[in-house]
Amino acid sequence: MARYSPLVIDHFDRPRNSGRLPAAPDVIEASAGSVAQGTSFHLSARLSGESIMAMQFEAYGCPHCIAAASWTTEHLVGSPIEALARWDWRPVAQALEIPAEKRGRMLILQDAVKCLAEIGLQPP
Amino acid sequence: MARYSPLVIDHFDRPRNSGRLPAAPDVIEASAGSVAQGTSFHLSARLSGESIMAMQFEAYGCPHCIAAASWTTEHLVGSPIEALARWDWRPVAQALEIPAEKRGRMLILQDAVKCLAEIGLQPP
Amino acid sequence: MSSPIYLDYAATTPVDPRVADRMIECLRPEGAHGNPSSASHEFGRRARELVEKARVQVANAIGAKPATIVWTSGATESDNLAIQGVARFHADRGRHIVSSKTEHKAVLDALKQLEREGFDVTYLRPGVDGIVQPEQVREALRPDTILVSLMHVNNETGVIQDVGAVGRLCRERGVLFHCDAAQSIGKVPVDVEAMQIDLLSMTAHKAYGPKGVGALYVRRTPPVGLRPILFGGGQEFGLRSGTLPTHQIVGMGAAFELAIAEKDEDVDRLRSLRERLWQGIAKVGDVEINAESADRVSNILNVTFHGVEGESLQFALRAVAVSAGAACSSGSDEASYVLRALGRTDQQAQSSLRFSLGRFSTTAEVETAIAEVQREVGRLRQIASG
Amino acid sequence: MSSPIYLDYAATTPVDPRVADRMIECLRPEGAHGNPSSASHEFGRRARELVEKARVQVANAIGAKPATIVWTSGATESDNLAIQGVARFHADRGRHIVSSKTEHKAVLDALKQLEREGFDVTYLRPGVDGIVQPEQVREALRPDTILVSLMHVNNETGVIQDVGAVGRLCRERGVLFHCDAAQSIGKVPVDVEAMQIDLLSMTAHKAYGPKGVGALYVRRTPPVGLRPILFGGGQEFGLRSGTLPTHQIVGMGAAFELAIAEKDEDVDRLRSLRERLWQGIAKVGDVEINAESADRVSNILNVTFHGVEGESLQFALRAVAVSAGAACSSGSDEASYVLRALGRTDQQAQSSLRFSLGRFSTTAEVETAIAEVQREVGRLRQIASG
Ligand SMILES: Cc1ncc(COP(=O)(O)O)c(C=O)c1O
Ligand SMILES: Cc1ncc(COP(=O)(O)O)c(C=O)c1O
Repeated sequence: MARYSPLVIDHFDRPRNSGRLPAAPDVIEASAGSVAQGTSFHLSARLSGESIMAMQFEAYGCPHCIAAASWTTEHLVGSPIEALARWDWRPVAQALEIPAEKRGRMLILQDAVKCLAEIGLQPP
Repeated sequence: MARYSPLVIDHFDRPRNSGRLPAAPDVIEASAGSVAQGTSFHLSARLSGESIMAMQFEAYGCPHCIAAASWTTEHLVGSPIEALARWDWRPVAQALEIPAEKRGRMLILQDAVKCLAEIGLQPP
Repeated sequence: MSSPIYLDYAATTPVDPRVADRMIECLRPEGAHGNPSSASHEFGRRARELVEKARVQVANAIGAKPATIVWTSGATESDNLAIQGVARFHADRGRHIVSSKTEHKAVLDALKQLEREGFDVTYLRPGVDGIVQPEQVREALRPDTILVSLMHVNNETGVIQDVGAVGRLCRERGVLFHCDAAQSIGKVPVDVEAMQIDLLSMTAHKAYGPKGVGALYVRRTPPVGLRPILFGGGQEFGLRSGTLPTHQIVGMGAAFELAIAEKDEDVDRLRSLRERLWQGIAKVGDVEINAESADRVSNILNVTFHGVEGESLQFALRAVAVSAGAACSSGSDEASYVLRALGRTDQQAQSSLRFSLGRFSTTAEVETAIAEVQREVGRLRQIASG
Repeated sequence: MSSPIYLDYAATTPVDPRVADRMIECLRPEGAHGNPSSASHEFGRRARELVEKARVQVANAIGAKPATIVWTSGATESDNLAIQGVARFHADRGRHIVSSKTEHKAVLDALKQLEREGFDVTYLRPGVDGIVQPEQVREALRPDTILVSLMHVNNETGVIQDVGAVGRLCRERGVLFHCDAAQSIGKVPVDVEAMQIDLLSMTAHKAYGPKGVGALYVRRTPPVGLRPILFGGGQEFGLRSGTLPTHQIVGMGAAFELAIAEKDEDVDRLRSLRERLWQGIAKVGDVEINAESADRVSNILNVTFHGVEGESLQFALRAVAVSAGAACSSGSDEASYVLRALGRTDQQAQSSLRFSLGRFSTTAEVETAIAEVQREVGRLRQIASG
């Protein structure tokens, strides 16, 4: 088993924003990956104006995946919606010291965020 | 190294009749084997009438050889000279529990005794 | 965090303190420090006596004569000596070997090496219960089959093979039979005569003895032809050269004697502990015992947790020292080939844990383990799907 | 009879109490009982840390990087792994090997096995001083030579070979160089870089560590191609499978660290003790040191006693535990092939004894040994020729 950075352990043990926001007109959702693949994410976000007011995640995956999803929601809440489009896996991988062999899983998370961005940035 | 029977150890540690009788008209001697072979015996005996009055041995060889020579002299002293001719390796091998692989060495001792017998039983 | 609860006895056991005491006697300055091969002096002979006493203890544990026991460095070496040894010795009689997909790596990788050298190996696939049917073995035998290698107790699932039936079959057909019994001693009866086993691998460290010492039973009458792996001083009837490690051998002997003496008691106690553990785990729902329907040793419980990713499961349960498969160097990322051979998908195999109990496991530990499993599995499922 | 005086340190040493303490810590219930390959939990990781610390200690003892150290069950296995491993891996580059007549059986018998498989081995004969000249090695090299195997310190005579010169030569010619250094650690400096050694065999039990654990140094850059002997879990970079025996490895690490730290002191003390022993023995007359003119380790004294039969000599001196040659299973009946290679006759070889001193030898013991030798040699000569 890979060793985990303290930040991974912290997010794994006490994930921020775990769950799914109840469906609502101002709530958008997106998912990527599958259980069969070993990694899947579901993201939901409540938007208000240009900003992300709240965000929740569901994750089936390794501790790095859970921690990465948790860290990501924590950092995106309060940001403008465009932050979703600019998001990529690099900062989270760096912050959490995610090993290279887990890059593929981070790309799944990136897919979910990008998908959320597309929905959120759609002209209403 | 082979283990040794208590009787071998006793004769090895306290050999009876070790040495060589000084040459004299009533002393006969015989030897067999060689240092190069790893085993050699020298036997000397003082005869008086039909009897062996004294006997000494020199032995270069393993503990079984030294013990066998010692045991043999002890048993032959006081015997009639013919006992030399009747001597063979079996009783000593049995008494001392000499292992089969040492039989060749016992035959060298037997040669020495037989040789002594021939000299001792020669018509004067 | 306090020390985790050790439930990985199938990976290795602590040394029983009674065994450790015997080993420590040897390691002390006044102990038997001679080389058991130094027959010319006291020190050597004293060490040799201890080695021979242990040989009797190990032989007794499997119903064999002492002269059939060859000391090795563990079951990995025993497996390799048996398999490579038979193959290389009997290569001109035939080059076909029968084994199974759920053997330990020490068997599988030795066989792979032989395949690279031109041997032909049939790997039988067990049923979902983990059992290789003797009938499968019979069907796999060919005129050029020289060896059947089948383990007794599987290290991941605890499944007990009917090696007696396989032994009988092999004996009838004149094929040598090797059995890896690394996980058997003290758990199930082993009798090389009754089971008609020609070669049997053992190791001390799965039975409360030290790591780094094992033995191979090698039938003597008629002799099994075996080419050594380690050449040299000619120790162990010429089958395994190398200075004999007195303290290690003494430890193995003592451990096996205890394992046999306390087997029934240990087995009963562990069976009920395991049942308690399972009842607790089962409460989280959507869990399955692997190879549930087979006869299994009483201390192993291999559970698939559906809907929970494997690596997270293992890390979440770090207060409980369990493992996902064999303790090998490859790490736990790969899904267990044993569970896959039983029909599990990669995901299912990865979401499985082997809980293995042992002589020092307590009810309190089992209760703590249950609480951890219930909380963490619940939590991870919650994270996965709200 | 009180316990004999142990002067057979070259056969095996007692475990240093400081080393035993470290091992015992591992063997106790609270010790690091996990499987070093169980990377998924605390117990495994703690054991792994101890194993890696010992790897550094052993590497430091020979001037190597830790990743070059492969744990084995002893020098017999290390020798076999090196020799069989290189031969089988490089067989298509060539099948010629150069070694010497005075190697340990673990080397000679591994080579004999390779000869049976079609390899060609040149066994160099040392001079009467026991030294194989580098020039002899150079002359023996052929285009198809893949390996030179030459020991560092001879276990019977204590002769130190100039392995640095041989290493240089081999490196120049692109031939792999294996060196059996089982008797070297703590006695002579070993530096695999300076000596240009590719493979180096070590064992713990000649240096106050436990029996049953050793190591093979395997050069990493450029890598030495090596086919494993034991296949399985893939431990030790895939070169040597099998559960790592933590307590044994910890013992070897501690022993090697001590051996290096105390080398100079030990060597000086033993040299003067040996000189005292020799002065006493020499008084019986008609005795000779074997390989007297060569550079020898300070703790070994191999003496031929002319005019005294070997087996009787040994038994007469049973209050002194010495040996006539290597501690192997063949018993001491055969004359030492090492001494015969040095030009001794069978008789002379058989009438030779190896006195080997060690860390716990005392002046009083040496004095007693001298008294025994003087009395018993005199007595046996008396029995032999009045
Ligand atoms: C079934 C089985 N065979 C072989 C082995 C290897 O034995 P060792 O660890 O003694 O090398 C093990 C355990 O590691 C095992 O469980
Ligand atoms: C030079 C030499 N090589 C190899 C060995 C074999 O080592 P081990 O006893 O660790 O198998 C020994 C000692 O027995 C030795 O002295």
